[in-house]
Amino acid sequence: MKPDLSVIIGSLNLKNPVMTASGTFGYGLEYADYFDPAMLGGIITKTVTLEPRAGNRMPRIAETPAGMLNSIGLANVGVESFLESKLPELENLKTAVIANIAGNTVEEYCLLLQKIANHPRVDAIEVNVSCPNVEQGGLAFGADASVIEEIMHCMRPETDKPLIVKLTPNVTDIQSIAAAAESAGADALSLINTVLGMGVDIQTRKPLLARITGGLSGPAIKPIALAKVYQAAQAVSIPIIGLGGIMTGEDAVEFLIAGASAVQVGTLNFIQPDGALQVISGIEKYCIDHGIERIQDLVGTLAEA
Amino acid sequence: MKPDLSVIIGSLNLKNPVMTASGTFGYGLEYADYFDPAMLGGIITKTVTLEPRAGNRMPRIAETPAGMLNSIGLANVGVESFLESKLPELENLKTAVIANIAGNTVEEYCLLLQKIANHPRVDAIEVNVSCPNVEQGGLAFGADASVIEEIMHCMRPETDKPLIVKLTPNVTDIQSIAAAAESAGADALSLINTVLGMGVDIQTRKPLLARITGGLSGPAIKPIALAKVYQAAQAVSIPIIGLGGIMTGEDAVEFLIAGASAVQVGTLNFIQPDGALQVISGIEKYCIDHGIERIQDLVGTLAEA
Amino acid sequence: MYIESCEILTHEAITKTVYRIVVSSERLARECYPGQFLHVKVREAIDPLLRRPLSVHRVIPKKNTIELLYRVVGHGTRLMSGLKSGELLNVMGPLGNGFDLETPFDHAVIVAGGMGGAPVFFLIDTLLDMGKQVTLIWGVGDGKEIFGIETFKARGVDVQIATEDGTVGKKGLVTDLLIPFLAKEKNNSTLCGFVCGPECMLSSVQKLAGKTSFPWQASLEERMACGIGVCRGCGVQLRNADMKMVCDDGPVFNLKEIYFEA
Amino acid sequence: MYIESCEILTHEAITKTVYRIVVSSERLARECYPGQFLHVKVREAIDPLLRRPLSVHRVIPKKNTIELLYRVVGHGTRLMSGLKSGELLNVMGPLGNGFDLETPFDHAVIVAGGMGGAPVFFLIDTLLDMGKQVTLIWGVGDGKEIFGIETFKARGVDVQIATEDGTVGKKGLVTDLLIPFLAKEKNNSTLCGFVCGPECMLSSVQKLAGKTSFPWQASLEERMACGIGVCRGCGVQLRNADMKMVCDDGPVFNLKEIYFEA
Ligand SMILES: Cc1cc2nc3c(=O)[nH]c(=O)nc-3n(C[C@H](O)[C@H](O)[C@H](O)COP(=O)(O)OP(=O)(O)OC[C@H]3O[C@@H](n4cnc5c(N)ncnc54)[C@H](O)[C@@H]3O)c2cc1C
Ligand SMILES: Cc1cc2nc3c(=O)[nH]c(=O)nc-3n(C[C@H](O)[C@H](O)[C@H](O)COP(=O)(O)OP(=O)(O)OC[C@H]3O[C@@H](n4cnc5c(N)ncnc54)[C@H](O)[C@@H]3O)c2cc1C
Ligand SMILES: Cc1cc2nc3c(=O)[nH]c(=O)nc-3n(C[C@H](O)[C@H](O)[C@H](O)COP(=O)(O)O)c2cc1C
Ligand SMILES: Cc1cc2nc3c(=O)[nH]c(=O)nc-3n(C[C@H](O)[C@H](O)[C@H](O)COP(=O)(O)O)c2cc1C
Ligand code: FES
Ligand code: FES
Repeated sequence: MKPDLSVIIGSLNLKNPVMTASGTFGYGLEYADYFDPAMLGGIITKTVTLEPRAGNRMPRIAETPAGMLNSIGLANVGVESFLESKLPELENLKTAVIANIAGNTVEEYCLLLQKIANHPRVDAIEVNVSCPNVEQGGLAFGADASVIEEIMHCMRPETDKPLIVKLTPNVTDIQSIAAAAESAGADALSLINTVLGMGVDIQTRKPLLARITGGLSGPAIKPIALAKVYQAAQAVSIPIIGLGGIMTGEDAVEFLIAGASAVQVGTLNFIQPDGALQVISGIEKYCIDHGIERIQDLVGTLAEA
Repeated sequence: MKPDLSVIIGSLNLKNPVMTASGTFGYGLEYADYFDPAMLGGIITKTVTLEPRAGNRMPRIAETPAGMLNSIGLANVGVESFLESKLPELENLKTAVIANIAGNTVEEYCLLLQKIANHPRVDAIEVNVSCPNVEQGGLAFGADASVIEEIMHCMRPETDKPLIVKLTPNVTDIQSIAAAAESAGADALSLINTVLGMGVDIQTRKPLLARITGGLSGPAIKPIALAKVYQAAQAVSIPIIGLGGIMTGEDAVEFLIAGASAVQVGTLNFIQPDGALQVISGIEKYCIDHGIERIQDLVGTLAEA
Repeated sequence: MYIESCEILTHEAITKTVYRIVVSSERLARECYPGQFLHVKVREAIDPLLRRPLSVHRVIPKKNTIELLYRVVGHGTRLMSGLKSGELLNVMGPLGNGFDLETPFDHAVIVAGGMGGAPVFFLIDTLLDMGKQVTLIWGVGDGKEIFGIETFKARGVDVQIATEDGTVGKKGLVTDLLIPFLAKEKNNSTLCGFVCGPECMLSSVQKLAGKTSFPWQASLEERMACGIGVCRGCGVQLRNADMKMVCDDGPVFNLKEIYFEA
Repeated sequence: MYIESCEILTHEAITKTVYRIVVSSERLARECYPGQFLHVKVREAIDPLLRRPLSVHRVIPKKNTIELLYRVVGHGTRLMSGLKSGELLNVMGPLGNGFDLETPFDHAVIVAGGMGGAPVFFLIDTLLDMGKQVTLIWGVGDGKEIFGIETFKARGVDVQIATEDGTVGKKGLVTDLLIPFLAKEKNNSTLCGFVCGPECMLSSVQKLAGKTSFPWQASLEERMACGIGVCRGCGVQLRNADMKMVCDDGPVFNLKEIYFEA
């Protein structure tokens, strides 16, 4: 018997719990040569900003032990071009499309939301308050519960679509920030964005990234992500979308057990373009092997050691 | 020509910049079958507390991608037995011995310091305000600049020996905490202690660690440690001792360039008992290959990208 | 206590998941004693990061060879199973305190479950060389994992097999064989018990052992980092509330003193 | 644009640090064109995590083989050099936009430095098949890295070699050969320039190319994650302030449009 993999995030119905993470799957169709993106639970598009951005100076990616650093700096086509050329291409795609936005100021978040929220192809909005690679906003916003509240208070009245707040792990107390986002009206949380990291080229003594520090992603951060997801799940009752280092269905199941209702895969896409599908089938196999009929029965079922 | 590897940390002279990290090298002689510990720059003994501690429930270690989790919980012989049976064994050891202490309260830190500071075999004290695996103190202390100040204000008048404050990476703003430790009288900082992490056994749905979360160490955290060392080095002028994921001399050189005056190796000891020696010879080789005469000339020399 | 890169002489699958690897080391062949283990780096890489503890399965002193017997259960053992003869295996060891064979006894009853069979071969070889009488009660899930017992029988060992699938020996668990054995022998003070296997088996044997008047030695397993008592990761709780390290104080302990949660 | 696990047919060291690996793939042999690259997973493991971009060095369509030529420079290529024939190599590709050979020209001048020689072989094979005249100016540090040029000469290629150690050809840099060549040819509008090599070489050639009246195509290198334009990691700055992705918009660009910092 096939397990029921469907998931509900606020008013959003996902056919399965696996989405592709913002910044690692383009605007939705870039990987269409490798597999049909309609098979995903959902797609989270690259963060868009009010204006197009070229991003930071090169080099802006580097490899680390079981991980990678990036300081892309939200390179994106800008919200207008997103609305005009990117979203229409997804019109007939049979999966959820979640638009990810980031502003330099609280007002910009609001403006962005107003521009995209009514677009019929936007099924939900992920609010990126956690990019470590920009001068304004970004991580500094995400580390401050009161800024998150401000942003949410300004956005919440503008839309009934699910607002998912994407949190940074680079904070002392994830629980108070998660709770603040919930009480300010978030429908769900996604965590984690990348972990602040750095590398040095010892031959040239230059930092591996021109911007010196950047965001660490990939398997190396999985234990950190799991801890944050677990902690946040203890602090809020809205659904949590877990991500950080997921490479296999088994990894995804760890997040579900720790308290995530759904997951995202990021860096994996770069290494194995159809990796997200393998994550879905790995979850499915786990459910079959363990007699789990509905994936939701797995969520937050961490046993006592 | 042999490069000069010696390092000065406050009033402490180290023959080379490589020390073994607290909790990963016992009380100093456990690895003596594998190599002569006198070859190290220094030894940092396992954290001692006022009373002996058995530590947390099993399982309390687990492997993760390129890392390991531990929730040992400061299992140690207690300060009395440390003074009576452990330190005397090190009497003739020709390297620096740095005693690492942790208290449940500010007062306990003071008491511990009073007990050990005058012991002739204690060359410096590392103050562990960053253990993620204890109910009281630990990480919560290390995340709070004012608690660190309190501890330092109480300890500083008691000794002239170098006080090294060991910081946790699990904070929003390492710079303000580093600066607080400096202004409260720390002679040096060591960072990082482990990163909070977690894992799940998906067969049993139990957490990999009985205590659920624990501390992540090993190569996975190297980029995080480098970023914290770099950031702290921008905020203080006292020496920084860098650690986190160092496996080779090259890794150590990254920390030196990023701003550390010396380094510690932790998890590596478990995998390669004489790994610390290889780190020393790797640093030496780098210096020779790059014409660096004094290791101190390398510290904080990060170039522009 | 050294690190050594030993040449792999042969490496063969016993069943689909159980492998035997034979490495060459004059030093290890000389120094190892039964119940000790080697701490194995399955490859030079940061993943898997930690070493894997594996019991010394057998030592052939004349050939200067050491054998390990292991089951593929996860990432590390899966990679290990891909090693080829001629390659090097990096090991630390011998580590731990093995079985105490100085203690006075004439007859050893050895209870082994699953991969607990691994250290037992070295133990039996040694006991036979010492002229002891040996009873082996060995239980496995899959009868294919039973091997090498004809040689033991030929050397006079009383071999009793239990398999869960019933393909070899009695269908059932080791305790199904141990209970009748102890019914006769429980007050025989010339006996010494040895037990190696999963925790649930050790715990059932402990209950039975509690009613015997002879001593029992048990070999334990716990996740390990350092393997030499430094990291304090591999604790075992004793009934007197003491905590010991499996790697360093063990892996062999007095069965009756161990505290099992279940 | 697919992923494929290709069998390694041969794998040999050309010099101490340069290797040639020949893999079998009917699809790649059919689809690749000069200047494209494959994105290689050097082993199934989380370390190294990312794929490694390597140019298609040569295609032998009759044999359905693809060759890669690479230098061991770090962790990934070091591990790659340990692969044995018979093993599989997991590659994504062909990726990127290769050289534009549709553009009208009769005579190709190809400037290659170091491992920039890798894609040049496939380029020359193709140009010769198209009946074009070819001049190859190839510079390396160590003369041992020069190979295969006799075949090109036999097929009519004008081969000019510069080595820093002076063991083969002229002692010096490619520019030492390019300058005299351009002195004669810089206004020859039947020419097209191709250049592959390290950034410093591209930048020097750009200065010389600026004074020529014919077009130049340059193949660039930048660290890559996705290899297909998604991660936005591999940007190249153009003089008009645009940013392009090496993997997706390139790796071949109009040399004159590239902005070099130095
Ligand atoms: C003293 C001792 C002797 C042993 N002797 C043998 C033997 O002779 N043959 C044999 O097949 N197995 C033996 N084991 C168990 C063996 O160590 C594990 O099966 C092995 O470590 C699993 O590694 P993995 O990477 O395949 O599994 P994974 O589950 O991927 O390993 C993850 C982590 O858990 C640890 N781990 C997993 N299972 C165990 C276990 N049962 N005991 C200790 N650590 C574990 C691993 O070492 C690793 O650190 C022994 C264990 C100990 C402590
Ligand atoms: C389009 C393209 C084609 C290439 N073709 C060839 C070729 O045919 N032969 C050849 O020898 N080399 C080629 N290179 C360079 C080759 O990709 C690197 O030498 C290789 O990735 C180094 O990997 P490493 O793990 O050994 O080095 P490490 O330094 O350990 O690698 C660390 C990280 O940096 C990246 N990196 C390091 N050097 C380079 C580089 N020069 N360019 C891009 N990324 C780099 C790696 O991919 C990896 O992500 C090409 C690069 C590109 C972009
Ligand atoms: C190259 C790259 C670009 C990213 N860009 C974005 C982005 O634009 N917006 C965002 O919210 N997160 C971005 N992220 C973060 C990922 O969405 C994800 O949170 C993080 O990579 C952790 O997941 P992973 O380990 O599965 O990659 C980016 C990550 C990478 C590696
Ligand atoms: C098993 C284990 C025990 C540790 N015990 C202590 C401790 O008692 N006191 C302390 O200050 N740090 C302790 N640490 C942290 C290390 O000293 C070090 O900060 C951390 O492991 C990061 O370095 P690494 O990646 O080189 O291991 C422990 C780490 C491990 C893995
Ligand atoms: S494994 Fe480290 S104490 Fe036993
Ligand atoms: S490598 Fe990802 S955009 Fe080029």
